[in-house]
Amino acid sequence: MDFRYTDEQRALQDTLERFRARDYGFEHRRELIRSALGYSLDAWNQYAELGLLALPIAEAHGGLGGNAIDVAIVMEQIGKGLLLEPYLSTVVLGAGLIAALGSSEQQSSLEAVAAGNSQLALAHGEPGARFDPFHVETRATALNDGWVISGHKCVVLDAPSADRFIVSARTSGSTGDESGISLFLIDPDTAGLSMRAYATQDGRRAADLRLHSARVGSDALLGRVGDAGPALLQALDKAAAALCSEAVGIMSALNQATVDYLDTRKQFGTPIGSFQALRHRIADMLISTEQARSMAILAAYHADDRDAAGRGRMISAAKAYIDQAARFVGQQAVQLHGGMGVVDELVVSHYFKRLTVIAHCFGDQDHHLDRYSRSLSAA
Amino acid sequence: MDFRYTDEQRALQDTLERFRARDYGFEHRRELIRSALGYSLDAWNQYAELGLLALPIAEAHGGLGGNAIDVAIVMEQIGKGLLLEPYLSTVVLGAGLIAALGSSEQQSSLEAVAAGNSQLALAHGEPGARFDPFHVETRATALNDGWVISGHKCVVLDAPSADRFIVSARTSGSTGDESGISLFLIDPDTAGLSMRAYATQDGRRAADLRLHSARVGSDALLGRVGDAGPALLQALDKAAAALCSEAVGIMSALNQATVDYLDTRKQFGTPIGSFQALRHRIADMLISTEQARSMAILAAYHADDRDAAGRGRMISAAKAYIDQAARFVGQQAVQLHGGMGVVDELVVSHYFKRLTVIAHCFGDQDHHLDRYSRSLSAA
Amino acid sequence: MDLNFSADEETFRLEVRQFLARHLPADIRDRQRLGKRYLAEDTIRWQKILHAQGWGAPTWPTAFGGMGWTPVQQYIFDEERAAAGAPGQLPFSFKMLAPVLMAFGSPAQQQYFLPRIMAAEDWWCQGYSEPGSGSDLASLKTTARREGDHYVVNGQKTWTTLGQFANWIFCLVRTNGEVRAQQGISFLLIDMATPGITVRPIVMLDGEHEINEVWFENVRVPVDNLVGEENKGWTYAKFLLGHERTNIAGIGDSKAALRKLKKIASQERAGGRPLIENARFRDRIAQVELELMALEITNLRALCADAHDRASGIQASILKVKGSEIQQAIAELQMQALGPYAVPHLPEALDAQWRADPLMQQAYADYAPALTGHYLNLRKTSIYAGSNEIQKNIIAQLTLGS
Amino acid sequence: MDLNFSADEETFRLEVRQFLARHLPADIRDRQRLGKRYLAEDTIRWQKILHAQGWGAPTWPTAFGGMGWTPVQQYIFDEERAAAGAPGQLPFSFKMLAPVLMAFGSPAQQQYFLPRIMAAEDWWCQGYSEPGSGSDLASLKTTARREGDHYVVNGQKTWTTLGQFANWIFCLVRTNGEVRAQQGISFLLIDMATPGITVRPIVMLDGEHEINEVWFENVRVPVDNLVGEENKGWTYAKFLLGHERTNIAGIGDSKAALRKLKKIASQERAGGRPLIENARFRDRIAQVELELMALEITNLRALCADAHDRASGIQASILKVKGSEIQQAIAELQMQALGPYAVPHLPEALDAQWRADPLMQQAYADYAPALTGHYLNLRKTSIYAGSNEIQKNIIAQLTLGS
Repeated sequence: MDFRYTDEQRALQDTLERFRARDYGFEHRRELIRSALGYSLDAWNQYAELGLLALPIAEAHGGLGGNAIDVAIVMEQIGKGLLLEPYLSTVVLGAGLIAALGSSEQQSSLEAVAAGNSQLALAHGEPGARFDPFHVETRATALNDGWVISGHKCVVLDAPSADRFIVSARTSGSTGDESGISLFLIDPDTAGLSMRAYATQDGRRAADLRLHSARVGSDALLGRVGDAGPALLQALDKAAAALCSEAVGIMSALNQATVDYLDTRKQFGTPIGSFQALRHRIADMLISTEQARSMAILAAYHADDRDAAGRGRMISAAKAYIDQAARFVGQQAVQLHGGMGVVDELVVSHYFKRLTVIAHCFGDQDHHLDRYSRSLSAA
Repeated sequence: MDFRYTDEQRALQDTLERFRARDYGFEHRRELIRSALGYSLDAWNQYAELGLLALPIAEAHGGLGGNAIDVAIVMEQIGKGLLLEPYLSTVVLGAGLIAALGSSEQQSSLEAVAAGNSQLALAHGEPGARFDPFHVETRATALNDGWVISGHKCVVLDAPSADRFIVSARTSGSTGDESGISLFLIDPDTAGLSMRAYATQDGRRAADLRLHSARVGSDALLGRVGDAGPALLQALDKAAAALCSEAVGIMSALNQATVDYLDTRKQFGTPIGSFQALRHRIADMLISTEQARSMAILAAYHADDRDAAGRGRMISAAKAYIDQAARFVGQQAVQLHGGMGVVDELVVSHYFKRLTVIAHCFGDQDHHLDRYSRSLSAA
Repeated sequence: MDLNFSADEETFRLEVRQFLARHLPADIRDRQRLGKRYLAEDTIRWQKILHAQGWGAPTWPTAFGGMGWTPVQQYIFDEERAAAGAPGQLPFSFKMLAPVLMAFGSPAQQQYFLPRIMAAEDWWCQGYSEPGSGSDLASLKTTARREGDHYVVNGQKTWTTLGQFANWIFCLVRTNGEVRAQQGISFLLIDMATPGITVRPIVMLDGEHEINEVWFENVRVPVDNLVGEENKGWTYAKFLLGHERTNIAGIGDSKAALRKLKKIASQERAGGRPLIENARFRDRIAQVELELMALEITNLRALCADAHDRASGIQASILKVKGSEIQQAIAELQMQALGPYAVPHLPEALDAQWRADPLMQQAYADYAPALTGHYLNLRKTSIYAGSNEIQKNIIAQLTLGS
Repeated sequence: MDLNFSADEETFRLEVRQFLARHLPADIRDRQRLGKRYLAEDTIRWQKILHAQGWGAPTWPTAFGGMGWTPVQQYIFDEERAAAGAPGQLPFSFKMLAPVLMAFGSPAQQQYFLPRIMAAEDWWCQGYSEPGSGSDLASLKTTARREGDHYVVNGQKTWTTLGQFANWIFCLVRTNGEVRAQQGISFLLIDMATPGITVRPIVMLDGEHEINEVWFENVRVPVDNLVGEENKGWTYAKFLLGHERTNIAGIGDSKAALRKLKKIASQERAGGRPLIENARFRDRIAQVELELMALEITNLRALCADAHDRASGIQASILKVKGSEIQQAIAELQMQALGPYAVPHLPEALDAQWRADPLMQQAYADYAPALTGHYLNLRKTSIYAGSNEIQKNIIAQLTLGS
């Protein structure tokens, strides 16, 4: 039993804290949000130089062989700094799936990811799927020496800037089956693929994709036909775990911002931080955040587990708990800031919006509570 | 739209308030709890004199023809005074069912109820039934000119002092069916009927009953064979509505007691009622109680409705809401009293225990939330 | 006790409903229903229609052109208004300024301003809060210095809702800095066209422009625009705040929002079935519906109580706290019902003329674009009009003393 | 980072588990499991067994006869203890008095009293709170007047848990009334057999006798029984309260209680099926299980942090607040699982020798009689040992300052 970070992990954390403070101020971030790309290519290149993009990729594939704890450290800092770059999409999901399933040729493309030269997006969710990981209605049919794919993929995070999509499609079975799902690496300019890009509520970018008989070659298939379910599920679990750490980073930053505000803001001649009802609210926020931090640790620790049932229990426990805690902390941070909590010009509303989006990505509270709760009567 | 009580209703309320203050002090109540009977026969006779026992009985049957609003007024005072007499069992449930279903001969027995000379208990619940009103496994079989009844009735409120039980039994159909349930008026000394009496957590009395081929005559049947379901359901709804009013009476009394305590009790040299966190707690308790009061009004207003679906929606809405509110108010009243909240010698813990028992009678929060919630997708 | 509306009240409801069905323009109704971006024009058009009907000021006494409706009739009107999807009337004009003018304004002020409000000729905004003076309003710093028959106003107001559309602003200003904070405040009416006034937008967390800062630099206001007496403004301010809280529960709007939530939950799908059949989500709807049922009765109890009971601050504070919590809870469930589609932010979809994108059309319902922003926006309801913490202070004060 | 216990820790766990399986008397285990009425004899018997094993004081330093177990080992021991159904050790003796004696007691006091605690020869109770001095402990009024080589003690203590079984009491007494409240307090050890001491039961809301009032009337206490220096008692008191909060989270007990809850929910039936298959009830279990999972990690993080971090008051306060809330929530669900059978009150069923009533036997499970009383009783956990409000004051104080 040991909760300490390694020396390397502490160094990683320190580096990212310095990076945030130096290169990612709030005003700079606002400009990035307004830019066409929506994030900083400079920052992305720095991620590459710092080794963040190679971090969880196995050493055999040119990565640093880091684990989910390392990713959690990065994600917590991404949360604190509200960093906009597509780290989760490219590194955790995209590279993670290629590393898990790819042929050696496909794996070799991970070097470009590590170098900052390739960005990926997972096109998996579908209308009506809500958060069911196996609700895939998009169809891929073998034709000659390739595949024809048709379907609708919704809210594909970071799609507008990706140079390759990983698209899930059903090659057999029915909607909801774990088996029969295949993954395909697809170029954005593939004929038959159209994209509707948009911003997200937290100022990032996403898109809906339509595939109308989009044709891809046989080399687009990632892994064996119909076998992607388990790897996909683990990738989604890893993404949920990563969001847990990001949320905890945000929650601690929000607590700090709120404490600072209560110390500064005066009403009736005294700092509002002297009012006991608000003091107890802060105490409740800190308690929630400490508990959420424990759950994020648990999620990160189990995200690399291969056993889907045990892993899923822990990931869902954490995401359900943290979505709830983040909702409380986010709403209360806004409330305690009063009018200043609901305006665009302070960072507090941006943290709040990011928490709101996190709660709707890779399974919301109800989805994960359901998954966890079902495991109780099965046990 | 008019929320005013009639002059008669106001007089009823005033009378009961005086009665509580004069004749039902806390120490007197403690003695009653310790007595063999568990309540006051004197008080019961006063109920009769005041007309409380005849109140909701139709004038045609010698009653006063009052409605559920009148009963609500009585129940609120019963709550405030923690009165121990079997009003709900005898008047609301027992007399209500006889009035709804009884033959003219059976109806004539209501005069004894109104005079304070007869006390009734509804023996309906069964092990495993939880709060399903139609989960009746007790069987009644016609034999010669009467019935043979076997089964187990659990937590029959006020059974030890009742001179007649109203026992539900299945004469046809299967467990859970609304149809096929019959009611029987049974003497406690009927052969084959045995009783295990006990106290309840709030210091009242109840019992489990076993019927082993208990034989009763044909005149024991209340209403038509197999047809008691709807009247039983309404009686249970009326009981739930009555408990809502009782709970609201308790909650307002608890709020008053807590406000008084906070005004008196000093720590660190000031009344603890000056601490803002506790002040906001009181505000939350008052808000919950006002909302609960609105729901109790709604429940009382609809308790006499014959339409089961509409009535059930309102009753379940109220009981689900009030159980939740009562839990909050009860727990917080104890908490704010500190150590004095968890001892037997102050009334606060007795109010709290009564609220705890109310939450487990005639459907708990989950039962009623489920009933209400199902009506949403049916709508 | 009778929880049914009387026959007269039901007749009245029918009359209101028929009027709304006949006169509410379809384009206004649809924008309301879909949560499109706020259009000042909708409010003005609708007010003119009401005025033409003779219903320009349902909440005012007859002496000032109101209809003398009972509180219950006003409640019914608002419920039907919300159900039909008509805009509410401008609270700053009708619920805040007007009662102050009626009680404390000069006959000239009453005769000039009140009819113009009813006819939608003037649009009033509120100059109360300042940076640093929110809940502690009496600490305000904007000054009005008397110079002949004018006041010269300098300072800054903030949180001025819809100020970008207003041609008049009512302001609390400090006319005496020598006395206790509450005693040196006056209540001024200021034409927004006066030189020296600058309105600057404040962008809200949903990215929309709804509130403003208003700057005053040597703004000359005729002394005729003083309401009541100089330095008595705090009395009028408190009177206004009392009126601000009438109908604060927003039952009609919340009932409409709850119906919309159920519609959304019937349309969105989970596990191949309508979301409303998911017991966990349905329970969440049920919980907020119970709160709303209770609050509706609490509100009606307050309306039906005699005037003395109704004035009790506790009831108004309960309505404010619970009303805002319910609004927020419904908006949150509406957003959650969207699942992943809560994430897109399409501000262009809030424009009246926007039509759903062909690519997303089938999946992304017409109600979807507005919901997350609406959730974010409504965080304000537990903050404004006396934050819920202030309301609980009031309840405790009235119950426990100080 | 490694969330697995080390091989050594797992070996240790196995050793503890085997010891418990071999040495915990079945009758004690069954009484614990069924929540029977508290038997002092169980605590004493079990302490003697632990002592015989050499495990009489797992939490003490080796210098005083402890085993030098790491915090994680102590945690494992307590978890296995709770899982097996063994009684906890008396907190008043082991967690409160003993650390004070070790830090501030004279060698004679240490050598006399500590071994007697381990051997279950003495039973200590606590004389801290007084009527009127709860959270504001320093306002205590019980006096100790020096007369030669004795103190003469007069006053009243209250909330003295299990005082009816104790032969010794440690007391905070006022030895100087002239100085600031905190500066005139001393820490005395008092033999309960001394003339002038009266113990009166306080009946709790569950009808049980667990706490007491202790009255002192001219009780003569040898000055040798003063701990540390006269008038320095407040320092020792605060030191003690810090130790009271170690292992305050009660993870082991809550994990055992949660397992019991699941067992109950599997046995009780709803709609003809096990209650645990009812999604709404199962969700409630899931929610509290998540809280407990989180708190277990929070607790282990605190145990594994270095001594400086561990001393942080925030962590101890979090463990107290959440630990008590979880205990209460589990007890409430256990009660709710009973449905209508939460209502009967059968105090006789709490006696060790009680056997289920034949009439109710099949329906009324052996675990049922204790559950509602247990729920009622546990309301105390958010009140005692520094109420949860006090804990939040502490958290805010350490975060926001005063």
